[in-house]
Amino acid sequence: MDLLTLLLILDSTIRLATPLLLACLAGLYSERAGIFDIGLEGKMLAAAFFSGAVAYTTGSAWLGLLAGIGASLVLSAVHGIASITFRGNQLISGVAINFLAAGLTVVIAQSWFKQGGRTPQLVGDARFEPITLPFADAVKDIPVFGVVYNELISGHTSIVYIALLLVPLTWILLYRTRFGLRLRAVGENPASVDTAGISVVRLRYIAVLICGVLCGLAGAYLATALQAGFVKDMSAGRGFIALAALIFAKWRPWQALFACLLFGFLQAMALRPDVLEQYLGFKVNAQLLDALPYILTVVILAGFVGKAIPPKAGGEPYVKER
Amino acid sequence: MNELPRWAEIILVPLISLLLAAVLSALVILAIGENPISALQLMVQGALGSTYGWGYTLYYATNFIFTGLAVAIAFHARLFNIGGEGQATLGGLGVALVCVYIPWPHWSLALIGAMVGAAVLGAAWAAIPAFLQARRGSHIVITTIMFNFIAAALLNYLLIGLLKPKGSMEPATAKFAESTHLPSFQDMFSTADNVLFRGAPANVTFFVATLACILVWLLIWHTRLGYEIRSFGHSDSAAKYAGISPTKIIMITMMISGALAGLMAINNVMGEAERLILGSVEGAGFIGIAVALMGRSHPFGIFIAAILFGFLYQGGAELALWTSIPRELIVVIQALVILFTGALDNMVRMPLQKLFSLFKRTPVSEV
Amino acid sequence: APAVIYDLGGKFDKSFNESAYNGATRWAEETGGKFAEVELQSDAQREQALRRFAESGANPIVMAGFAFASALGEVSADYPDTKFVIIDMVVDQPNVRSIVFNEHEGSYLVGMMAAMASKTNTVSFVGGMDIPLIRKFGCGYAQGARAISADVTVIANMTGTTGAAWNDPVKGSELTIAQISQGSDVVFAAAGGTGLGVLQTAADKGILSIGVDANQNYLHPGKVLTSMLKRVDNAVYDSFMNGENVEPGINAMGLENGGVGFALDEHNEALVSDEMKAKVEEAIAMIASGELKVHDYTSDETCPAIQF
Amino acid sequence: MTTAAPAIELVGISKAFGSVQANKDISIRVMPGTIHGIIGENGAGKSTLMSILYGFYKADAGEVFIGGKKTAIPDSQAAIDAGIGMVFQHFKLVDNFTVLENVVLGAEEGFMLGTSISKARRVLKSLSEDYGLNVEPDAKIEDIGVGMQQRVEILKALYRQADILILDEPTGTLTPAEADQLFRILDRLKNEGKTIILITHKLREIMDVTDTVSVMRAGEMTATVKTAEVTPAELAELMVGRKVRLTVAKKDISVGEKILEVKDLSVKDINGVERLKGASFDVRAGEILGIAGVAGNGQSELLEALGGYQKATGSVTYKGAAMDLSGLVSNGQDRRSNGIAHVPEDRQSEGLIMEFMAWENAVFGYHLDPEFRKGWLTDNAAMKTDAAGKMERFDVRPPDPLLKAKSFSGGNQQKIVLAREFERSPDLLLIGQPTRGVDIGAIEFIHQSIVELRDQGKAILLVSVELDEILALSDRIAVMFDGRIMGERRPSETDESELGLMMAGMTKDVA
Ligand SMILES: Nc1ncnc2c1ncn2[C@@H]1O[C@H](COP(=O)(O)OP(=O)(O)OP(=O)(O)O)[C@@H](O)[C@H]1O
Ligand SMILES: Nc1ncnc2c1ncn2[C@@H]1O[C@H](COP(=O)(O)OP(=O)(O)OP(=O)(O)O)[C@@H](O)[C@H]1O
Ligand SMILES: [Mg+2]
Ligand SMILES: [Mg+2]
Repeated sequence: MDLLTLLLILDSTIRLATPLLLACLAGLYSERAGIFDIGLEGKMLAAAFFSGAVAYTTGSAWLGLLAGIGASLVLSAVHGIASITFRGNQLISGVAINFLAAGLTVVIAQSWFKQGGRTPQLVGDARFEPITLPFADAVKDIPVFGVVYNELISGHTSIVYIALLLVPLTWILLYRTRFGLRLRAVGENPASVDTAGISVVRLRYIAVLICGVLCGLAGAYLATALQAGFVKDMSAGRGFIALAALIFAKWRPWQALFACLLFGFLQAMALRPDVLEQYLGFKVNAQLLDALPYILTVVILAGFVGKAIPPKAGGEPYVKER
Repeated sequence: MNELPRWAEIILVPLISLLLAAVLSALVILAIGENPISALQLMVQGALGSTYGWGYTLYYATNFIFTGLAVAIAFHARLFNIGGEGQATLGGLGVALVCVYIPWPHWSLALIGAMVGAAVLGAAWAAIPAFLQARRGSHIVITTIMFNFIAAALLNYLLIGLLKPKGSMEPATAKFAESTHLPSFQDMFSTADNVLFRGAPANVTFFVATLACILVWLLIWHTRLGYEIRSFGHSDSAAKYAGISPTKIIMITMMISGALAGLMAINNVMGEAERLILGSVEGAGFIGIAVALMGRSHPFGIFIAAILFGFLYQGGAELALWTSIPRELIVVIQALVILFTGALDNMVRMPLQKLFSLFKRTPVSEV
Repeated sequence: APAVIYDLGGKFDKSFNESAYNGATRWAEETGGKFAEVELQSDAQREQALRRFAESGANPIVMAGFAFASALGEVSADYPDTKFVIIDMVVDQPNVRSIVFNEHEGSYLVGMMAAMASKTNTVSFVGGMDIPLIRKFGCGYAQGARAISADVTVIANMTGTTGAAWNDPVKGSELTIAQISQGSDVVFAAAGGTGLGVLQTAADKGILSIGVDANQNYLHPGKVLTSMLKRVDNAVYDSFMNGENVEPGINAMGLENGGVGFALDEHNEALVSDEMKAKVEEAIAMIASGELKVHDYTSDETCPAIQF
Repeated sequence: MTTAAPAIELVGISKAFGSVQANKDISIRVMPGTIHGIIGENGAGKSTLMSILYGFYKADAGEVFIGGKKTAIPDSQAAIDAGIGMVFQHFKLVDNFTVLENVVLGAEEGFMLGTSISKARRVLKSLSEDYGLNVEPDAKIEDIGVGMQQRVEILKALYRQADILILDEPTGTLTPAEADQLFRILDRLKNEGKTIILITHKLREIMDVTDTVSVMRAGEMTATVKTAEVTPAELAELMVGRKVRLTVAKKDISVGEKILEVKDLSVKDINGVERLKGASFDVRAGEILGIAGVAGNGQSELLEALGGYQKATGSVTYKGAAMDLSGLVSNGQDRRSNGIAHVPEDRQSEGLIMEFMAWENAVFGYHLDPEFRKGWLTDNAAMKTDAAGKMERFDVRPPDPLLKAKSFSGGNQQKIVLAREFERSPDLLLIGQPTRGVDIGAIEFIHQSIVELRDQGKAILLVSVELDEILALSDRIAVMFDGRIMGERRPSETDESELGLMMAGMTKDVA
């Protein structure tokens, strides 16, 4: 494969992996704290709509981002109330949130913009523009390094860089700070946290809200960076792929990055059947490529490639008094 | 916590949850500048005001009975089957294979054949996640979600390839032969001078679904298998002690669940579309979750809840047709029903428990 | 009263459905009449929508999209007194008028313009759902490009194989980027809502794009070379005008009767050179006269100019 | 000594869980620098009371004074701030964390972990040395034994500089030697001026280590006395509310043929750890073989393997025929149909389905029997009649087959299980912890039923952690330690101290 084609595919991989990564990290915070979240998809979708709508209305991508995070946070709060305060079934709450977002975004979009459930196209400052990193132009003629820097590393929107930075940040937070220790503990054995004098409820709410913020970023990225506006169902199953990546990564940040890049790469390859055919020598079925992340996840879950052990207290409400 | 009386648990809690969902939905309608009262009138008129409306309401309800039963039976074994969508998709494939490739002499035989095809493929699609749960401990919720996507990709592959008649634009099979056409309510109930259920898709499958409710009820509460399923659902450690094999129960329950979800296809694929198109399940697998939660996993409750959701679907379609309220409103209502009856039921139950303990201060038998 | 049913993309898709909507509103403005309309949200609604409109006495009922064919086949016989108009597909029934377009002819024209505008001698095509109808666009486009330059590279990609392919701008955008990397500097999108992503990306990346169905030049002024017009609006307008008297049968709308064409307005004036105009006008004349025959992919599911 | 303020004073504490009144208007004072025992039967409310003091549960009413000062304890943080540490009955440790991480959890200094961990390492080292509590700071909890885990819990409290240490049944899972070591540590802590509350229901421990003792019964505090001024018999009477008689009348009958013969039975758990290591013994018709041992030494695995739902290796012969040890759950059905009954150790999670009604529970395990079947369907009416009869005969109160199992008290729940298993008149009865959490009246009834069955010439394998029970019922006693049978004794030839040694793995007797 020539370098340029490879770079372009990797470039596209990064773009497509970013929303997965943000949602995956979002899920990581929540599930590490013991709150399962299959509502990543819904939160992302809600954030995509509100960021698109507000960015269009105000002309500012940043305000859009805030609105997207806000919308995602509202759904997170619903999930928190259902699964933490009222000790409801976390899976069912997640399902409900996905439907809520799928329905509400269209209903509101239709009544707001009357464009069949989409927002108008975003232009100018209403979108996140790619950032050219320093010296990208200067080094672009240097073989390999320069090209890689210019084509692959430089030229993404700020959210992409935020997402990538979040990986080491999450790692440090999780394994090197007080907060991370408590977060991991509450997902393994909430009673240990409780008897250590820390509020389980507060800790779990914080985790769920962080999850909301990150899903908000993911959604805003879809509508205001990757695309120029919201269209109905634009999350298109990314929340579930993120969930798959989270399992694939065994709930760890660096592995999450690799899983998301892998799934992003698969998506990017699915867009380049020509390249695949050229290098593999046969036509790869498009549906197979679409389904590959899901199949891989099932294989991982089945324990054929390492065992994915979820946080022990995950999915169970913390009940002291029966 | 004090337990609620049975009737309150079965009727009051779901009813209040439903009411909450309805109130919130009304607020949504208000917020988009429409009148909830007239919207409701329109829905009632459109869904229940004519045999035509009923024909659609019951058609949707038939789908939801099947998927609701599917989710419910899995709930009894404490398994959460989110894979109804994929299983019903595969059920559709089963129906299509049976109807396209086998020349049937009469619809009744075709129906039986299609039921077998739908049930077998639906069960097979549930069997893999079930096996992985039973033997490898993979979380069934995640695997069934993944299998929904895989089913969609598989069907997509087949419908643009093997199963698509040449020259067709759509990813769909050919129309099924005339001899496989199921009698619709119109065929069954119309007289020469009084056409009832004109053009509505409700068909004989509705009675199959009703029968399925009765059979599932018998299965759960009047058979040894049902006893074992419930035992396992309440306590897997106790089930093991009693000589009930978890693997067997997980496999059988999920396969029954998948078969029920798959059976939905005789309604929508064989009874209505009379060919298999992509995305024919249309979320019914997920609505089954709402229906099972509403119906408290009891076949009778599911029957009622399915009709309620049938009403919502048909009424919602009417809204979309005659007002500017988009059809997605029913998705919102569905979400709220799932939220309140499934995830926030303690929010409803806790105050009720307080209320009831005010009236009845005698504790449980102190012997 | 007449009624129109839009397909899944919704009436404001800036493309096919919107074109139908424009035709209907033009009729309403001119005649002061009222019409019923509905945007489909799912495949299963097709038959229901048809029946409800027929029951309520709407006549004629116009539906935009090939996917109605099977539902219409069911319904039309039940309402023999109602006239139905289906766009993009042929349904052979006594009360149905089928309007099809010679998209390959319009696509041929924009293919010529693309080849002339291209500096890299590479042009590309992004289709929506991979169906013969869309290949018909792509095939016409490739033929037009080849007519200008025999060695032009034409890249064609389809977005997907399901209805979702009409509404996936992200994928449209990524496909465009991939095509740019392969050298394309003019991209033609025949992909419904997905096309918006294509046009957006083309504008972002500084290459030219070609819109479809409606005039999409205004979306990115100065960056959309032209739009392949498919006068769905005219089809709807005419049907509404004829009212209950629309004539059943097949109606092919091609270059000769203004059914297809290319868009020229203030937004793309600067992009379309006189030479382009001349060549295209010449081709129009030749096609209209039958002197030049553009191959229709759907006629035999092959294309002489490109492999899909 | 001056009249110092009590280290702890609880006044009028009440707490209800739903309809269960776990604590009723309890008051108690504990003086600083003493070890105070709390004794009471299972379910008396001991843990609840201490959990309230530690802020784990919120009391419905009552006040807490620490060092004479009224202190509100809304949560555990408040308790920790007041200098209270607690070692729970079920440890509150994070299994996949290291010892250090568990110790610093909640007591970190500053946002970054690094400094807390290195400080904790130092402190832990010196604490360990001071009190002889050696633990490996970097070991994961899941890799260390219960004894070590308990020391981690104690270190957690000491690290937080607790002056008041509460231990809830600390010896339940310890061997006598480990228990002795624990008591030595407690003694040291006491001498340093710390106040210790020790919950137990073992009279001997109370007598040995405490200065004062409170007795709880059915949620109430029945007495607080100086340990030196009370005899064990008096304590026992206070505990159960009447005189205790722990002897059971047994007929002398001759033992019959070998019913069960176990050779080299071994069981590995899911992690591949061997829990049962080649146990061999036999049980004859007309005798009770008692298996004594500290909980967690392989008894549960033994019962599960014999009950047919745990994979095992070795050989087991029942009435001369080899038993299938593959652990296929269907084995359980075969055993039942061959006359093996099993009363499991844990009625709540194995013996009964709490959400099922009594009649459904009364056929649990025997639900495939033809008598409960009508064609394809179950004969629910027959099951109900059958259940009503059993409940009548076993004096289950209330005798209502339509009540859910969870609404019966512990003793009555156990009677439902016993009725179900005994009424089959099994040839072999496997019975684990028959009287755990059951009050004295029911204990007598249960013991009598077991002996009656033996008198009918049935073989009985009795597993219990209560030495008294083993001594009272068994014809022969086998002691288990670390998955092995340490030896066999006749009750007449042995005593508690010898058995206690064997339970700790110390014996010259080679099995
Ligand atoms: N979290 C809880 N929810 C509901 N009921 C509880 C809870 N904890 C204890 N109970 C009930 O309160 C009563 C007292 O229980 P507690 O655990 O305090 O007894 P205990 O004296 O510590 O017994 P044991 O010796 O078995 O540990 C029991 O009836 C028990 O079932
Ligand atoms: N988990 C529970 N859920 C509901 N009710 C319970 C629960 N546990 C106990 N109860 C109720 O609390 C009451 C007291 O239970 P507990 O087991 O403490 O009884 P007990 O006094 O020890 O009786 P017994 O001597 O028969 O063991 C019972 O009558 C029972 O109805
Ligand atoms: Mg206790
Ligand atoms: Mg008790």
